[in-house]
Amino acid sequence: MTKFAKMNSPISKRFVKVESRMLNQALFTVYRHPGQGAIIFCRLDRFRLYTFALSNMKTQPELEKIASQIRRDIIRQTWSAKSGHPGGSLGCADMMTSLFFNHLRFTLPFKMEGKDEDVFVLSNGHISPLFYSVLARSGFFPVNELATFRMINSRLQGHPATHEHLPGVRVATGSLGQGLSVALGMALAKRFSGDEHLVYCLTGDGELQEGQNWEAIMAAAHYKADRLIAIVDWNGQQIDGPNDKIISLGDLEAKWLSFGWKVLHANGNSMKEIDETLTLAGAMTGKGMPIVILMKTIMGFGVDFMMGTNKWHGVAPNDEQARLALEQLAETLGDYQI
Amino acid sequence: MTKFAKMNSPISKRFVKVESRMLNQALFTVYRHPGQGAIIFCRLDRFRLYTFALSNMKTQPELEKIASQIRRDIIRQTWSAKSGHPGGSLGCADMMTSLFFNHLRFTLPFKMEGKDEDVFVLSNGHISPLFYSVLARSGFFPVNELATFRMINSRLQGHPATHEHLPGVRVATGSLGQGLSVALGMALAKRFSGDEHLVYCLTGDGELQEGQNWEAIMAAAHYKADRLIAIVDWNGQQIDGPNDKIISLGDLEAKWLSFGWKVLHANGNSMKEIDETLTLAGAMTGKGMPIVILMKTIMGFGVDFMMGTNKWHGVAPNDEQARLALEQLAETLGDYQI
Amino acid sequence: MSSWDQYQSTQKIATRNGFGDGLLEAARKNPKVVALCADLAGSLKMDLLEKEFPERFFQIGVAEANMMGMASGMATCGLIPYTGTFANFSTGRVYDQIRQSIAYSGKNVKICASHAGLTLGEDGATHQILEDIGLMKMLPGMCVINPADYAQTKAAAMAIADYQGPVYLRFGRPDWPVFTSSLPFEIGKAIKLKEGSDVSVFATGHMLWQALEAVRLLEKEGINAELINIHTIKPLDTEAILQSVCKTGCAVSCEEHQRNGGLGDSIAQTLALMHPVPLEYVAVNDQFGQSGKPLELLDKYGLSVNDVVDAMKKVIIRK
Amino acid sequence: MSSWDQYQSTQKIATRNGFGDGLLEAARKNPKVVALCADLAGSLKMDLLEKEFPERFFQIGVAEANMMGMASGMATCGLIPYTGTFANFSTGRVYDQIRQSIAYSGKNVKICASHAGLTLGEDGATHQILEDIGLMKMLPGMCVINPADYAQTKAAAMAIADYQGPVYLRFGRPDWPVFTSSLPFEIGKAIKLKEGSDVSVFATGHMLWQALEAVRLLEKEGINAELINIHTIKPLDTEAILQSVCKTGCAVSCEEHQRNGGLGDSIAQTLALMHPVPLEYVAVNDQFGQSGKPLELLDKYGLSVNDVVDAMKKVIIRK
Ligand SMILES: Cc1ncc(C[n+]2csc(CCOP(=O)(O)OP(=O)(O)O)c2C)c(N)n1
Ligand SMILES: Cc1ncc(C[n+]2csc(CCOP(=O)(O)OP(=O)(O)O)c2C)c(N)n1
Ligand SMILES: [Mg+2]
Ligand SMILES: [Mg+2]
Repeated sequence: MTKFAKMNSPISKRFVKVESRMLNQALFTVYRHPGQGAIIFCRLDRFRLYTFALSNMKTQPELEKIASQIRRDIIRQTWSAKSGHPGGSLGCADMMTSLFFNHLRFTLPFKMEGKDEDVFVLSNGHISPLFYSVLARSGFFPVNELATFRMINSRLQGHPATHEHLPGVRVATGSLGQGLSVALGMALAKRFSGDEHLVYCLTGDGELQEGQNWEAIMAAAHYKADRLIAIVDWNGQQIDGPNDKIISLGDLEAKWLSFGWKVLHANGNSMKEIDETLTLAGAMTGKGMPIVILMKTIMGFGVDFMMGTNKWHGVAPNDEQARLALEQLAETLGDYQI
Repeated sequence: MTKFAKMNSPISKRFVKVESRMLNQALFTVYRHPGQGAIIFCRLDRFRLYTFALSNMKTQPELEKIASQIRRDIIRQTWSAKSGHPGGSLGCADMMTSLFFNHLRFTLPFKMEGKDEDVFVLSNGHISPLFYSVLARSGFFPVNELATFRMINSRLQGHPATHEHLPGVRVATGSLGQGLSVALGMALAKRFSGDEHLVYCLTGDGELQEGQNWEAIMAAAHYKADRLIAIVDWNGQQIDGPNDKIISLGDLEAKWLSFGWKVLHANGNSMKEIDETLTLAGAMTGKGMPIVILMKTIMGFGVDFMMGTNKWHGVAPNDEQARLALEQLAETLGDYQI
Repeated sequence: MSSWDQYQSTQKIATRNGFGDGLLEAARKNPKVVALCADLAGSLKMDLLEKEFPERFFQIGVAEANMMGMASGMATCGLIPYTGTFANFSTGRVYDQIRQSIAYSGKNVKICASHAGLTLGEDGATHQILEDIGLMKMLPGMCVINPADYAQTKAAAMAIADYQGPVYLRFGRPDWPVFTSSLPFEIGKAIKLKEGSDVSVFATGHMLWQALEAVRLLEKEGINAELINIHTIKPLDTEAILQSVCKTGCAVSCEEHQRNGGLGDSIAQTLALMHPVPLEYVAVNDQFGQSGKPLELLDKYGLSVNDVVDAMKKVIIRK
Repeated sequence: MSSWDQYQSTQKIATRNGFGDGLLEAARKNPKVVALCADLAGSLKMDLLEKEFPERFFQIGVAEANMMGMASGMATCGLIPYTGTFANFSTGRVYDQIRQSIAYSGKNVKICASHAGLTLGEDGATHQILEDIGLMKMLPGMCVINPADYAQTKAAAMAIADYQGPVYLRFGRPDWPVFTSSLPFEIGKAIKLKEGSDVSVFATGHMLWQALEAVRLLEKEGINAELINIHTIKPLDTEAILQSVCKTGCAVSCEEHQRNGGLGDSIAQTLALMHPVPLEYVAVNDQFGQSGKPLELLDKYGLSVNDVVDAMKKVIIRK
């Protein structure tokens, strides 16, 4: 037990209370910080406060192990459904692993309102196999339910939906361009009710061609929604080809800057870089500006023959392709049963 | 008669043939250039070519006279209709006068397709009283028809429409945010059919909050629509108040630049400045980038008690207010009959 | 003199004023009520709420799609957002946003829409949406309400705060007779203003007044019509409708909307499925509106009191 | 064995392939035909045109609103633009843009929409629009076509190039029986596949095949149904409909759409106005779709062959 040292780093205020309870006549209060793990304060009386334990943040190798399993889940879901979107899902697997296992402060069982926790919106809903795997692997619902992906009467709809009450999903997405507006609404609702937790939103890059995003981007800056973190899956690809061939996004950083956002960059397929960037983004919240991470990824990352091409945007692997893909992805947490 | 000097200024290629006809055994070919007026070439035979006349471009005082009458028309239309939008109309009156009387190369009678002429789209359709006055005053339809503004069975609908076949209107507007897309479609259609004429589009500043504009802005740069000239009525006002209070446009120049446009600035209520800027914009076309004029205007310009406030965005003057307004606006071309 | 003569108009107030007043009341009663507006606060009388509860008013600017998404997010976090803009921009402009982020996601958002129908007048067809009832009623789970006057709109604006689920509340621009103050308002419950046996007249929104005048006129000619106010188009009070037509054997529907997709089509569906009898529509017949004064336009597009009279006479003959 | 047994399916091809092939043909015949696509060229088989006429193909990206506006501008300048994306993004996403820049402005734009209805399958409800017919038919001047198979879609994709005015052409994703190759296609003209006297079955789109199978099944039970293909929902061939129901006295409508706003409601309106008889709907009843295989979904939402059979039996009893 060490005496509690006043936390005065700029990051300190992001420690958030998870629970308080009496144990051995002491009041234990659990705080968590994504970048620095958990801290349990033990208050024996009005004057004595002790730090009881520190840090359970996942290490980079631990995260990579999880991500490998998640990539397996993506391949296996799309393969068994014979449809779905492996490309974008694989590319974003590292970020989503880092986000859900090290940064997002959530509580289980899932509560729709998300009061006093961080919330996440997947705007590019087609990468649902990734979303579902991450949710299942972090305890929102049983992992074996991944076997029902895109099947009739499943809660795992082709695109994320609330209609069947899948824990972890707060709004339906799939029709592109709508998620950031929803996330902004959540951010303002949280501010309205005095909740300082964060709202994260992932969007595609092709998706940024949708004008509604720019409405939300403009409004977020106007409202100084500084607990909103947008992440762009900047894989340079969309359905019919590279962004530059379809409708070029041009100078994407200049665009976000000109709309009044704080811009961060990250290699979304370096676990270290994306994990650090998420920590940094968290630390930068609350400073009057919304934050965007322009995350460079490679579509299909992790499976050699799927990488860097739009070909695998929305095509499921067949038996042979799935076998080849799974050979490249270590089973680290146990496959779900099909 | 002066000998024809080969035109090699960068502006020269914007002379456009208006008509050719035989007169006194000579072939007369009329070219017009918005910045330099009309030139009539007289070819007597294969070897001798003469400039027959030069320049009928309106001078600044001439334009100001027209604009004064147009402002009267705006007041009188909204007053007699007891509805409509005087504020934005008055603010844009100078630019629209300059555009239609000195720059836009159009032919009469009106032809919908606009082949081999410049075309104009009013995206902020609510400033229809200005549009109608300019159209009538430049010969598209009888001036006296202005008396039917917003009345039942009129061709002068509350917002511009093609449905009643009003000459000069190519697309209905009024629901904001759609005009620039239409203008871009026209620009690409013109390129497709080898027509080098220009497409102009006026939008409001509040209107730029609509995401569809940013879709069009992004696509125009992608397509290098370099004969498209957008003009923003940057009056800083919209219905419920100043833009900055509603949803701030932030650094508007940086936004357009980051989307890959060439940006010009002008005081839209200085006839000289806006007229010159339109000439410059014309001269800059054909160089691989779309052009926007960020035109600073004062809502209600020309009528002291209407100036600089959103109050007159969409309110018609009553009898007394109309009288006071008209006192400030010289009748220069004759009022239409009510 | 029958009791239904109570429905007299002593004053005219716009239904949008009913909305502004009802919204303010709802906000006073329920701290979760917030308002979002797309640069039309004055037109929708949302400035009342803005003044009293500035922190509960969100100005979104001319960005209706974003407004719908934001409302969805706010509802997710437990607030009760009312969105406000004109009917066209509340529905057609943002149909997919409402569909996915609100209706399919089951969000408790109240979509409030002014300037519906022809009677907005001079702004013309770009603004006069005549399809919004049809748009919204096609969405599973959407409640669609079109109140008849100031009093009913105010009641509806308050009632929807207590209703769990997405609602489309449609009202209008012009001053309009106020005559339903004595009537109870309950979502989904049709109101019988007058018993009758010759023809059932179903009317919604501004057209209830037109229908009332028509029924009065024909009463003098000895025609005994039943007049029913369908303020809630979805869920439809099919029981009230069927009970009435089983008695009268024919029906007239009155609405400020296209024939296609409106109240009339909902009634036609009910009749075709349960009890096929003749129906006449008083509605716009597949045309765009135009600029003009409210009553001029009702006249021109076949929604005048006389048009209701004619429809009633015609459908009785068709029995 | 009656002549209508000619309608057999020897192969299955997706209707969207019919679109791709028809569009290419139209472009070959008419140099004014151009195509715009919102990042779904492969899905809509527009890559055929793109390959042969690259300068006549415009990729617009994920920006459907802009696509509709651009198409309006191109049509203004005399081109004949075909826009292509999924049905939801072709209609609900851009309703106001279509309304103002295309329908009200009278532009000669062909709005071509794939992946309509439940049968798109696994993508689920966000993509399965069941309201698009209703959306488009409410727009004055809009022609709404929902062909039944590959052959009819190809014919329609070609025919609309010669039709002056805005068109909504709706087709689907899955492979589907091809059986109408011998039938002439004319916009607005219903096609009688089989004469009958007991019940009129009106079917559109993929549901024509389901209806055909149902009619065959019931023929064996001695029920003599009349089967009519309504490929053009607007303008509706009311004459064909009325002629048929005057003979049979009852009707069934079959469509891959919500009851509200679809073909069934168009028929109900016609019947209510002209000849009230019982009608049964084979359509989705106010629900969102979900992920699944095409036929599983038709089953689950009441659009299977058996559901058509049941509706026919039920409506005959109601006569
Ligand atoms: C509004 C809308 N338009 C079109 C589509 C079809 N669609 C699904 S994914 C996609 C491409 C999106 O590109 P991007 O955001 O870059 O995602 P990525 O391909 O990189 O996963 C499109 C056009 C859609 N789902 N929603
Ligand atoms: C899609 C849409 N939303 C809302 C409106 C209502 N409206 C008309 S003008 C206007 C303000 C537009 O502001 P701005 O473009 O700056 O025009 P200004 O007031 O300066 O003339 C609004 C919100 C509309 N016409 N269309
Ligand atoms: Mg991408
Ligand atoms: Mg302005």
